[in-house]
Amino acid sequence: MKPRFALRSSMPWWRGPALIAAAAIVTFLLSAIVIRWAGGDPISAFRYMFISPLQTKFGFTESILSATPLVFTGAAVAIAFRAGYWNIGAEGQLLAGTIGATWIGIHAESLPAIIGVPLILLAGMICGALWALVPALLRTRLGIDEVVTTLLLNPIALLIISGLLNGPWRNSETGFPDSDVISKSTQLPIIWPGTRVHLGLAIGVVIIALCWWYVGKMAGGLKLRAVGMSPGAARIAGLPVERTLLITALVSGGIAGLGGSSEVAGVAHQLTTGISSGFGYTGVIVATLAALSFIGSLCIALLFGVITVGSFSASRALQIPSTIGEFVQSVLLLTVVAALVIQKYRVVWTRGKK
Amino acid sequence: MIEVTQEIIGASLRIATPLALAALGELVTEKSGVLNLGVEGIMYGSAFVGIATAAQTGSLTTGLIAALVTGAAAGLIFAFLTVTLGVNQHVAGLGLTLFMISFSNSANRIMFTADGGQVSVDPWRPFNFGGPIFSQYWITYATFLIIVPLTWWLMRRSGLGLKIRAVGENPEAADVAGINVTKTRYTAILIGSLYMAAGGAFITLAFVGSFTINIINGRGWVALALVIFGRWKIGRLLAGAALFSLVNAGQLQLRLLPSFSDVPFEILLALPYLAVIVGLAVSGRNVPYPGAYLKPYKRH
Amino acid sequence: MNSHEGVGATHGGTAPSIFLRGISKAFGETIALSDVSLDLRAGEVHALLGENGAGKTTLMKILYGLTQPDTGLIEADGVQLTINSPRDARAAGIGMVTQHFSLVKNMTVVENIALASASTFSLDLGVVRKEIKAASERFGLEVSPDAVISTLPVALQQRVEILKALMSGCSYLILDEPTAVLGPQDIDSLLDVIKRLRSESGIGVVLISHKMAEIEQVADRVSVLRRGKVVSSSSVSGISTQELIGLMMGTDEVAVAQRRTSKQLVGNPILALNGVGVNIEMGGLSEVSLDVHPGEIVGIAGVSGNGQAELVRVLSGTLAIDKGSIVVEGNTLGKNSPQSLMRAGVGMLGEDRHASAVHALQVMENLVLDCIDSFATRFQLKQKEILQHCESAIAQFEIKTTPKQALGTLSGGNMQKVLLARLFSRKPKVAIISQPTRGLDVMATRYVRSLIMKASTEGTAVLLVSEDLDEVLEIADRVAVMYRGAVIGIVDGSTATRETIGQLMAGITK
Amino acid sequence: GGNTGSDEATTDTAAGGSEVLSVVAAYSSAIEEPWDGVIHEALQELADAGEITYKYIDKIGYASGAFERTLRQIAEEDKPAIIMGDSFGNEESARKVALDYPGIAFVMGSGGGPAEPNFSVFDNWIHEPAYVSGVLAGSLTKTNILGIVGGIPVPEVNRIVNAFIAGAQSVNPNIQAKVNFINSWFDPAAAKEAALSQISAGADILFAERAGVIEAAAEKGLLVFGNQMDQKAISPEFVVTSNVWNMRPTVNYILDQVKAGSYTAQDLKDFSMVAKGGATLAEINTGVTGGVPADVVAKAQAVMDSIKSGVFRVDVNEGIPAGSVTK
Ligand SMILES: Nc1ncnc2c1ncn2[C@@H]1O[C@H](COP(=O)(O)OP(=O)(O)OP(=O)(O)O)[C@@H](O)[C@H]1O
Ligand SMILES: Nc1ncnc2c1ncn2[C@@H]1O[C@H](COP(=O)(O)OP(=O)(O)OP(=O)(O)O)[C@@H](O)[C@H]1O
Ligand SMILES: [Mg+2]
Ligand SMILES: [Mg+2]
Repeated sequence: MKPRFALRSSMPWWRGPALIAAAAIVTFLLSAIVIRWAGGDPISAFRYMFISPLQTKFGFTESILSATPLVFTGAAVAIAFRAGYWNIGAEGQLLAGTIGATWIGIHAESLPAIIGVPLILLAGMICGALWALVPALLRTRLGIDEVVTTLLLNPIALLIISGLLNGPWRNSETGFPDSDVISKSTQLPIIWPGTRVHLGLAIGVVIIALCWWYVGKMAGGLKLRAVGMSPGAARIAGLPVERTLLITALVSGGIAGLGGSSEVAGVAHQLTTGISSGFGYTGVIVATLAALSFIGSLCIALLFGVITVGSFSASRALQIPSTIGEFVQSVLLLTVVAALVIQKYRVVWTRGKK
Repeated sequence: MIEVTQEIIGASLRIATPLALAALGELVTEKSGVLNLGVEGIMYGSAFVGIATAAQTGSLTTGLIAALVTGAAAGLIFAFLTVTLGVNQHVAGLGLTLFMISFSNSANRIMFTADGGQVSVDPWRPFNFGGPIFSQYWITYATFLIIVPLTWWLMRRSGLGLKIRAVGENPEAADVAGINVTKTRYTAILIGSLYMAAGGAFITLAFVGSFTINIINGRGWVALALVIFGRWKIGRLLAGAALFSLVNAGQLQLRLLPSFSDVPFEILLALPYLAVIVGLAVSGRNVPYPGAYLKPYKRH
Repeated sequence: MNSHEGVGATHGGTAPSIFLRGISKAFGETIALSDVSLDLRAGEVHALLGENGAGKTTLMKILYGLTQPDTGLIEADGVQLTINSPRDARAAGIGMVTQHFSLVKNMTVVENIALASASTFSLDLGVVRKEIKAASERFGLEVSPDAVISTLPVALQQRVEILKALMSGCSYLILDEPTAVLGPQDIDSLLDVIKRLRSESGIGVVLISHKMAEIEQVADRVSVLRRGKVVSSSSVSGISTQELIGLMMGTDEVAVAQRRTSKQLVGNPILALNGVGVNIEMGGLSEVSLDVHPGEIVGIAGVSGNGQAELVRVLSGTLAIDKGSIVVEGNTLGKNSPQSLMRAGVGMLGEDRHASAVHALQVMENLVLDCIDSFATRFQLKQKEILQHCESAIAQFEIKTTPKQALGTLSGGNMQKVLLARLFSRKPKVAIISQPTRGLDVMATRYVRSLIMKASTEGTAVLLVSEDLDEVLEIADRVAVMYRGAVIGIVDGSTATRETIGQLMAGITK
Repeated sequence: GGNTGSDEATTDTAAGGSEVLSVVAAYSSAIEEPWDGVIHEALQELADAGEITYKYIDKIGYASGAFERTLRQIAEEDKPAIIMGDSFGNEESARKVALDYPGIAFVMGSGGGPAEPNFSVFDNWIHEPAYVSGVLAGSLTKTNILGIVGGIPVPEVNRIVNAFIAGAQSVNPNIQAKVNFINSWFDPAAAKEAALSQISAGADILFAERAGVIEAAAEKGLLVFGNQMDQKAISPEFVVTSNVWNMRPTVNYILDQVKAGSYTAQDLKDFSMVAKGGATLAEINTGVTGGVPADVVAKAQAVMDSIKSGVFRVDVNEGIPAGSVTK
């Protein structure tokens, strides 16, 4: 007897949740081994990771704060992928955005906030789009694959930050390679008093809504989807394939760059080389896990925010290595995507060869 | 001048070794139509397990075997997810990378560094056959003298290679021809993962002799880029690896020259990446992706 | 089951060699096959007939191990076969040439054929090359072993497919719509090959086709599938074409296209090609001059590979011209880009419907793909209008679909109707239509042809490129024959015959 | 794991006397990174000896305000007497949190100054032993070329590297120093490759600011100087000595202050310098291949003594060293 996967024709409503639960159990069992090995208690570790961030206002707002950059990169990746433009460079574009934002932030001493805030956002967006421009032109003009170019521009963006921080933007007070704190007038206002949740989140949600509207409801979005699904057929239907790709790439870069602004102006208030903990790469996971849906990306980003906050709590409370939090995340990621696929199939046992 | 040139060539062979291994592994995998973004993680996990085992057993060979077994295990997980289940390859690959790195870092902490230690071994030493160019580790020799031609033979001249290319281009056609698509893709992923594992193990067991977090530091991503740069051709891939490594070795020497010593070092560090992008822009357009790239195959 | 003879009964002394018994298969909600039984015999050509979506391909995929049946079994010479994969089928002596070829496009002929037999390590292409030579001679299927598949014309690709199957030593060969993609000459030679395989090598052939003439020409027996059931199985000599069509369609009414009398050409041509030349490596166009008047259907005939494809590409704007000019409504186009042609009112139906269809998008979205902006405000698509537009198109063109269904899930005929609806609803001044009925069943074919005629009656100028000579003769007002990249002659459609056109196609001018 | 002492034990911060204080450390980087590793080691030793309870969290990073969140959680939930850590790159948030919890002593590795009422700063001021290492290196080199591989050119790295070069040039004005940065705290392969390039450019003595360099020296049979911790164990034949940072004086001082209830914000720099034992030169390893001549050892000892006694002050130079430095 050999197992074979066959597409199931109907799906009982409980299968999805049941399989997700199974994924959670597998994750728990696997993680429990490592957590035990590190001397921690698996059950409380899980409580810290997944439940306690949602139990307090502090935990919750910190979770959405952590999710904020992922909202931007998730949207940036999703819109590019929807158009069939494989932008693996959201990381670099976000970093470019932080550069633009910082430049405004440290030079805009005497502006009123009403000008300073839009300016710093705009600067990040423009820089992100510019960072996306070269790979996009190479792709649309010369047919050069964007995966390599966007990917390799990521470390270069980080090196530019490093160069700026070791050079002209070195902290004038400490001499440490992090920039001066940006001027108050360019810092994003807090939108939830008493917490650190800032305007960046609201902008991220608006971006998600705009993307959702544009891609799903507007003429340009239909063109974008057609180009992404079948560029050949789109070209035959007279759609401007190259222009669509170019514009989408720039929009994607701009959104990622805006995410950079949001980080600099919203939380960090200064530029450091560690400003992004791989938000661009995580954005790829966020968007693909959400099957490139925007609303889905928003939810997944929030989930990632919760887990990020939770795993630090678990690590601190139980004195287990903080990397175990990442370990649990990775196992959960793999088991959940497996479960989502498995639920579509049923296993059929077939007779083997005689 | 000649000496410096020789030094640069010698250094680039070293730098290129893990890159070439990982990139060749990725090439074999991608030729079967599967993108393995787990390359960074497989290198990382193998580098760790390799040295951890070598340190515990006192045998570098055992360490290498453990590294390869780790690579194979990771490859199997990845193959199960992407080939058997048909999970999105981007997610599975990135997830695998996260998994391998976080596991290695956790294990490293628990086993070695929690109280200030570090795992290290007396690594393999380079042979010295005269001159900097020929002073290389056995893995480097094995890579360029055995693995490269072997891989070329595998892909161009063996039945398995033909099958791998066929399932990567048109799995339906391969299936109709009686080829077991699943088995072929598993095989390609496994071979690829073993190469990646060897690349990771090279760094800890031969080149450095110790493990610190971040040991791979993005070399897997570079390997990934080299495959596309090489347009899935071994010759071009090696040319890309050579370009990257030569510029890398060259920039190290460049900074030491008095006339370059005030150039911000970041510019020099960015050169290898720029070189690959420029190389691509000058030479490569319309990338011939394998026909079934990223597409799971399932019969009805 | 309304079979003319009991399944499993002996027939003319030849023992039936493969039985399919009680095969059922459902895809989700769709029941593709229900309780189908069929018998195949060595040395016999068995034709399978049925509308699009009747289940022919599914049945054969099951026999070849590409699809697993839900129930049913397969027997050979009284022994039950387990066919879980093509590998099993090949071992049982069954070979198949699939409807959409199963060749690895950027590999060579030898590599493709070696695939089937390759073991892990040894791969001696030299040996395979020799075997190909031998087999080519034996079966009369000439191919050059080192050509890359994608550079071969369709007929040759098909030859490779057949060779591949034969070289695996099959005694049964399934051909799924092999003639759909071929021009008349190639069809004739394929039918010859089939006859030889049957009589000289004793191979049992399953031939799926929508063309009655072919079936009458080569088949020994014919089975008709309708909506997943075998409704008839009999010897070809014992049943008439009309009967077959009746069986296929059931009670459905069959629209028959009425041949029009060629009309007088009035006014100026709406589309004119003046000495258009294209230089490309292979083929190209030389000095093509042609005009089409409003309300006229100009057919382009020719042996495939004589410039028809290039002509279509020129008129779709994807191949730049090097010489000459294109004039639409008296205005010379500066550059033949897709946009400029569309703006001038030239519409297209490409030869490969799958290449023009965005499979994952809905039918209604595909229907407006070429005029999205006119269905949108600044801020959003006018969903209601698109839906109305789609519904009226579905009604007007009799498309079996709902507006929100993904286009990729439609049958070939319905997909083609959607694309025609998209083309005609823009009211193009000129419609370039290429291979419109390829792979469609009898009814869909007739319907599509009547649509084209209707459009032309309403004033659209149609340039019809088709490899199906009957189609051209049936509906074209004038027929232009292409030979080596040039228009070698133009004849009047009402007086043209297969013979006159055949001569031109062979390059013979009086 | 680093779980020591009673889990939930919280100590009344205001109390004095000899009772056990609780310390929680928050490290931006990982404890595998030597800078944080030194602090961790000192606290772990004290915890093992039962003098404090100690918890830590590392690899917090610099992104999305994680550091501020962690500090607040520590302050709210663990309520320790002392929070230690490194606030480089997280300066603004660390200071903000400290202001909100005046009852807790915030003792942070920082490039800035102390802040009232409770924010003290420290740093690794091991430029003095680095200078002495330089003296040794300058005396031992035959090619007059020294190779130095650093991680990221932050001030604390720069001043060590610059002091090493200055020490070497003080005994040998012909010294040429070759300096590479790998722009990462961890990439031993890159560091080793950089060191090898320096060796090929003539360097015969190396300074291993980062991991990977000692390995290069060992492979080529050259002498090498370690950093942060005594790194002799990695390669006893080739590591001459190491510039050692010792956090115990700093920690002891803080513990005393807190216990005595007299803690105030201050710059703890002095406790990480030679005079107070916070910076030392590891015992000179005369057993290295080729040995270290007695007069060279004596010379180094003399410089060390004059630093200790305050007679000699090593200049602090935090500029980024060029790739090739000559006098
Ligand atoms: N993979 C599939 N998934 C879902 N439905 C399918 C699939 N393949 C076939 N079907 C359905 O099964 C039925 C039979 O299809 P099949 O391809 O066998 O028809 P056919 O007779 O070969 O048609 P044609 O003449 O167009 O080639 C159709 O209704 C079709 O919608
Ligand atoms: N994955 C699928 N999901 C749903 N239906 C499918 C799928 N694949 C095929 N089908 C159905 O199978 C039927 C037959 O498929 P087939 O490829 O034979 O198309 P066709 O009607 O012959 O058209 P064409 O000749 O243009 O390919 C179609 O009606 C289509 O609806
Ligand atoms: Mg079919
Ligand atoms: Mg069909």
